[in-house]
Amino acid sequence: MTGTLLKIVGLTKAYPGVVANDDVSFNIQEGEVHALLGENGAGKSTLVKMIYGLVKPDSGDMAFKGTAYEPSEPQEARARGVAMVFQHFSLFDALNVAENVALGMAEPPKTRELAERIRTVSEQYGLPLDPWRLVGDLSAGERQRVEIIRCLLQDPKLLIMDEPTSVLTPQEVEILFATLRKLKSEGTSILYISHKLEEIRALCDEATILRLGKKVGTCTPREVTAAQMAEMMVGNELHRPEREPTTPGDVRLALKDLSVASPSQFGTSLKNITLEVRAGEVLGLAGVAGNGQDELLAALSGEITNAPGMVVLDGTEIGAKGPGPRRRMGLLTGPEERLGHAAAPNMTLTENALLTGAEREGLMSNGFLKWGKAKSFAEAIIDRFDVRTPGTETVARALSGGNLQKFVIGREVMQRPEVLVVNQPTWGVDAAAAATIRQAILDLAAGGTAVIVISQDLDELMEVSDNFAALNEGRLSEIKPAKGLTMEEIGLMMGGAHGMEVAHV
Amino acid sequence: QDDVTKVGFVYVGPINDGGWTQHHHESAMKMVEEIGSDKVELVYQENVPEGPDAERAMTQMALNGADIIFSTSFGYMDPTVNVAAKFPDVKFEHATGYKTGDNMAAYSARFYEGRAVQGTIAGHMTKSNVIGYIASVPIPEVVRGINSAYLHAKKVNPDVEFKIIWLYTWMDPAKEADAARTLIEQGADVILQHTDSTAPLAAAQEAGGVIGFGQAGDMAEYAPSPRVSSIIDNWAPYYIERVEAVMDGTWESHNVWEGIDTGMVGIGEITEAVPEDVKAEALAIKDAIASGEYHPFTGPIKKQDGSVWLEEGEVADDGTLAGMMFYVEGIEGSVPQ
Amino acid sequence: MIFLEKRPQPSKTLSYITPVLAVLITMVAGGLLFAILGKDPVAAIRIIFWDPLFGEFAFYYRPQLLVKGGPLILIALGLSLGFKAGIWNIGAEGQYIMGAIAGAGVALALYPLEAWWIFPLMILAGALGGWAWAMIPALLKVKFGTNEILVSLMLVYVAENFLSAMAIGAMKNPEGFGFPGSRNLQQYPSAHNTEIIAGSGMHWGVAAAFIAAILAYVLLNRHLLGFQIRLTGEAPRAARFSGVKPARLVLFCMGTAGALAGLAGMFEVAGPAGQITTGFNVGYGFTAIIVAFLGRLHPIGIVLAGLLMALTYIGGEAAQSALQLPAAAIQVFQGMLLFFLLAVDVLTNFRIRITLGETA
Amino acid sequence: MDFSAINPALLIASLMVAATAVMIAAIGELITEKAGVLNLGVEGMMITGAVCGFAVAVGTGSPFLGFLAAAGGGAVLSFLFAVLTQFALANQVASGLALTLFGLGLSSLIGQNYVGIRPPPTPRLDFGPLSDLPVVGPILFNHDPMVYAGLILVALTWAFLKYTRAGLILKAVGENHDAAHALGYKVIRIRILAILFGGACAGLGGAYISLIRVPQWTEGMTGGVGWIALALVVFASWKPWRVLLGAYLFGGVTVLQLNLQAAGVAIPAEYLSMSPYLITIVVLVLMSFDRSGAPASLGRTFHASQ
Ligand SMILES: Nc1ncnc2c1ncn2[C@@H]1O[C@H](COP(=O)(O)OP(=O)(O)OP(=O)(O)O)[C@@H](O)[C@H]1O
Ligand SMILES: Nc1ncnc2c1ncn2[C@@H]1O[C@H](COP(=O)(O)OP(=O)(O)OP(=O)(O)O)[C@@H](O)[C@H]1O
Ligand SMILES: [Mg+2]
Ligand SMILES: [Mg+2]
Repeated sequence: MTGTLLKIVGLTKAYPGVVANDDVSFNIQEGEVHALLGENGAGKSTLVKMIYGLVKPDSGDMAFKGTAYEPSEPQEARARGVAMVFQHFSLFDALNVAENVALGMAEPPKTRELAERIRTVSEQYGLPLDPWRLVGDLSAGERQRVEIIRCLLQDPKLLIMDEPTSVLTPQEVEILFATLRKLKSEGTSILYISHKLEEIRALCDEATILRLGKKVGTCTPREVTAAQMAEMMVGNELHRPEREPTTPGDVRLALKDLSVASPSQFGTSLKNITLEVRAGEVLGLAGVAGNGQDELLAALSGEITNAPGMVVLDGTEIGAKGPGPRRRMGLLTGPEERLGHAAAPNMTLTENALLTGAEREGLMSNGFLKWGKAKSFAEAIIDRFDVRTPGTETVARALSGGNLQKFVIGREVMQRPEVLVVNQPTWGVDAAAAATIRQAILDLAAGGTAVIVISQDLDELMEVSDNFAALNEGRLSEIKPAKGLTMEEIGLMMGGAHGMEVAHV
Repeated sequence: QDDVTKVGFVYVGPINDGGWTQHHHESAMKMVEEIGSDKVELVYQENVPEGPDAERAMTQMALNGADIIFSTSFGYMDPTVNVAAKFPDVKFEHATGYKTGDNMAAYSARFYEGRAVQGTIAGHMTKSNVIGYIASVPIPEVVRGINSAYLHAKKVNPDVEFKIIWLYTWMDPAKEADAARTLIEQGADVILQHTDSTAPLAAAQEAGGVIGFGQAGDMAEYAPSPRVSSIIDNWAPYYIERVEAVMDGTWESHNVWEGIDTGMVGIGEITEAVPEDVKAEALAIKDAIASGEYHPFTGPIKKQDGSVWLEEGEVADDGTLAGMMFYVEGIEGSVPQ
Repeated sequence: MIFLEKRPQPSKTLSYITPVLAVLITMVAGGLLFAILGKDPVAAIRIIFWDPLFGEFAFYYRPQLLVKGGPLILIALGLSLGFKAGIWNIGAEGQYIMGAIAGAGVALALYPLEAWWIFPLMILAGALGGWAWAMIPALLKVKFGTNEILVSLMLVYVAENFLSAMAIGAMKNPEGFGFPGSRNLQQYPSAHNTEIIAGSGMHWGVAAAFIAAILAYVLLNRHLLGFQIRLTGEAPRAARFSGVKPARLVLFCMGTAGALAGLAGMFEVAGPAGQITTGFNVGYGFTAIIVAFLGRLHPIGIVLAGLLMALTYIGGEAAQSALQLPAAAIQVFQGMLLFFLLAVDVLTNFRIRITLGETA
Repeated sequence: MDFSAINPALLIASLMVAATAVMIAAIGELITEKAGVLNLGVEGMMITGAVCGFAVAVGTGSPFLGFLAAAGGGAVLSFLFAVLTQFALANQVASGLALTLFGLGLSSLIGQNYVGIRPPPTPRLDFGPLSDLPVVGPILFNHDPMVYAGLILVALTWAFLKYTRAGLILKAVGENHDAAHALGYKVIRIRILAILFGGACAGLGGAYISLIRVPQWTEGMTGGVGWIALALVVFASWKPWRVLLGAYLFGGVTVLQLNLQAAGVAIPAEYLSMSPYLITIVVLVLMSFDRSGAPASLGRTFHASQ
């Protein structure tokens, strides 16, 4: 370590009702991999956006290589040698890889030349990419390569990565780490955000921990345990959901050779998925984002209908039925996207309760709505799942992500489903809330419901599943009992390294 | 009780449309000028849609004390009837219709007389023997105009052929321009128009070697060529006469149809682009019509299907003319209906 | 620096205030416009907004507000359902025409038969005519994903041409001396849409508008279908998840809008207008779009907005003949109203923040 | 019936004229939509351009200045739309409709004193003897400058979108405004520029009608051409050359129906004159399968929190 690359002093940024960053100070050394830790909403993304010039701090100073650093726009940050891979990809589906890369550069070379450089650099770092392919056609892992290559082509001094591994298989994570280590050896500093503490221990030299916008501590990840770090983040001890062993009952839901074309241009079609879930069983489905999870949920919820015989619920063929009838029969689902899919952002919680509960909860008669009952139902969900909100007449988008997630999962759980399918039930939810949700899922299974949990969080899946499988490019791997699976095996089920190779270090 | 006579005008278009409405408005203003603005007050409303809105416009004028109201479009006929029934003390004058009442008169012009003059000039002037006719809305007045022009063109030039485009509008410069160009491309070198804008004249000028006529107004800015003459609506004498009749209490309902004789239909100056002999012939027809010695629809005339309409020397009666919805023999195509 | 900050929750109060605010701003801006045109702005605003309601001849104008507002309200109610669900039928003018043609067609076919059932049959035909015309863009959208905005609008031009064809052709009054235009239904008792109370302006179409407003209110506030409409507009994906069938909703919203527009046309042709003429349609179908937005797509709001818009027409005409204000000025005035409404609408969902001094 | 009277070369030449206004307006809208903005106010901007261009051309005697003013007028009107949708975050569909209603009113107000006046003529480009060549003469070498300007505009737009960095950024903004924002592009600013360009083109298209095609001013003289321009963009799948094709198709139908009528074809005129709209609908249906060029953010409101 030769010196301080970025010095951050007293950065503060307030949003209405929340101080996202409160007087945060720390330094990043040259050639250091620096971790930024914190719960959801702790202010990590806000902080790095300020470094990247996307958000203006209310107060505070930064110095880059000893000189004042006040980027007013990303171009300026890039010019100083700061590059960033975003938490939510900043890619353009309808443009090709080269065009996407060019858009992230100040003065891109001629397209042909750029394509050549993309090819060489991507191979050099073990992240091969075809510059002429449309980004929309790429897998999630490949899309991230585009983001990384875009950064690498600028020879960054500081590379910011906001939760890069949530979309990668374990094997891909290994390759990414090799790449990052190579970069580090070349003197590049890396600011690394992740919730996966073991990864942080494996990769990072230093860590800064945020809680509710404030810096609450630092540590050297190699020297502490993951549990210790977690406690620093949360501020108290975590409770793990418990489950009582159950014996699986009859088959409730069976998919037979389910094949479905994706409704969206750049989606993934499902190919010959066959599975069974029994009463009381939790089936965990892993997979990197974009491998058909959304399509599978839609095919089960009835948003996409399927050919006869492909979906069988309690012995009844339901392929042609839409969401309403399926719900009536006890097949309930919880999509990944809270705002806009599971809930309508500008509608009240009462109305959102009605969104799926109208029929099973008897919130209407002859098509006429019973607002009073709907309101009581919403109140019941709020009580049982500890949803923090001023009341049932609050609009969904006014709730924090975790609280809304509790509400929408609670809404399905409270309807006593026969079969429940949830996608990313704890995505973006803090640890305590996640525990509540997982516990509810387990309780439901204990009561005889068949549950499918689709998630990218392997720890979560290992915690709740009886059986385990992975989605990979729309296909389902073999289903195996969850107990005793190794990370290695899981990684292979998820499709291994998707054609990447370890960087030629 | 008040010494000023209030005269209302209801217009279908904007007062500066350069055509139908503008000429009514100009005539109205000439009427005010003639009688004196201390004695008459003019109120008007432009762009009044035909239908209930017209009824409201007239009611409003009547409520506000109008003594006589002129409604200047055919489509105002039934609304005028309705309002006239509600205000028996107010006089109503409806242009170009056929319904009248105790306090509602009808007036119209024999534009087909002007078409006879136009047809004569057109027949002589065409070299390609193709005459383009831009027709507006298929009503008897327009059909009369086509027939009259055709008969007189044919009379002086047996080889003429009429190409007719119906536009279903009284004024839409864009459509008129397109229609004129199409006719010219198909060989017409004389364009007759029954629509109100100057767009066809502009198209004629651009094409070169094509002549046309002013419609409703003089359109003198295109003289001497392509605009070689015009039919002018001149309502002023009528308006003066009728308003004065209201003032001295002699107003009575009637249904009149005036032409070149009273000056309601005027023939604009025939320019030097027209050879002297043609001009003389045209003027002779005009004078003959004005004096009553010649009627443009004088037999023998056959209908398009070859049946006899008027025997040798027979003159069309006003009743038939009022409902004329057929072409005379020799015109191709059919009247849209 | 001024910037917008999203409110955590849309402000209900402001959603009621903004239309009023828009009207006030429009009055000021309109006054300015009138002043530029050399007219007395105060007098103009008074003549437009005050005199028709409280002036000397209010006894005549008040019923006229209903006559003019009725069709606007009826059409706007139908449109608002679609607009709420993100379905953009802007061809109500064509549906209005087709409803009128269908309704009048029934009457003209039966003339001179007198029977009580003729008028009800015309109502049915009018609704059906508008509905069928709206089904064209609806079905094309459902089957092929064709853009309903453009198709419904193109169909306005087609309907206008068809109207001409009818007025000078099939429906022409055989006793009309060859002039375009049908028989006058006002003189055909069984087909005449009369005033329910003479002199009140309250003809059956106005009654239908008020009934439709009540039904729309119940639909939107109390019925699952209304909930689904709102849901689809707010979050189409959530709607599909909830079990809404988008295709059915498109057909329902477009169909209802078409039927109501058709009804408006039928009541107009059988009542105030009396006959099919080439110029029968006067733009109600387009003005209703302003009315729908001005009423915030809320049934009661639309009733008020329809009456307000009728006021600007009637007052505008009065201002034309009293001040010789050009007709176009009133059109600009109405356009401004919609503009300002859309502009101040931002306040419902956003707060304006003004930060002083330099931000870091 | 006399089809021999229809001269194909003249027909093609005049369809090129009939297509020019709608083509220029559609190219402007294409750029606007490529940036992710749906501006339904084309008709309003065209008519405003038509009157501004006319007034200035009459006032100065220069058609060139008239066209300049038309572009300016269209752009100024479109700026209102930009304010509504980009700053006040209003719904784009509603704002576009408002723009059309407002533009129609405003133009007739401005145009009051210009009815019936003759604008200064716009000379045709002089190609000397080339203009007299049979067939190719009238088609290629006998037009006013705006016909050629329209063709050049199509070519430039195509090249802009395909080869330039600015074009790439424009497409990026229309494709994913959040990502473009994250990369530091000024989404709002780029969109406003695109809206202004769309307005200017619509204004030019309108002035083409009032200064060359008719040439005259009357209220509402664009008569729905703006809506056809919007349909053309969809028809063209947001590809410039296809806009040209679509415009020629539409122009062809318009001109052909008049020719058929003059030639005495037995189809009633009112059905002939609805044909351009019917054909537009048919084409829209046929093209609704190809949304390949549709910008993914089209019509969506962008708001970056600070
Ligand atoms: N544009 C914004 N407007 C208002 N509030 C915001 C905005 N961006 C972030 N916030 C709020 O600021 C806080 C910090 O958010 P931030 O995205 O930085 O958290 P994070 O630590 O990155 O969380 P995660 O792990 O979920 O990515 C949160 O409460 C969030 O709701
Ligand atoms: N969308 C809704 N969500 C929750 N409750 C509702 C809803 N609509 C109506 N209610 C309940 O029904 C009661 C009466 O309904 P009403 O339609 O009068 O409500 P409102 O808010 O006044 O409607 P509007 O704003 O449409 O006039 C309200 O007090 C409310 O509790
Ligand atoms: Mg974050
Ligand atoms: Mg209420």
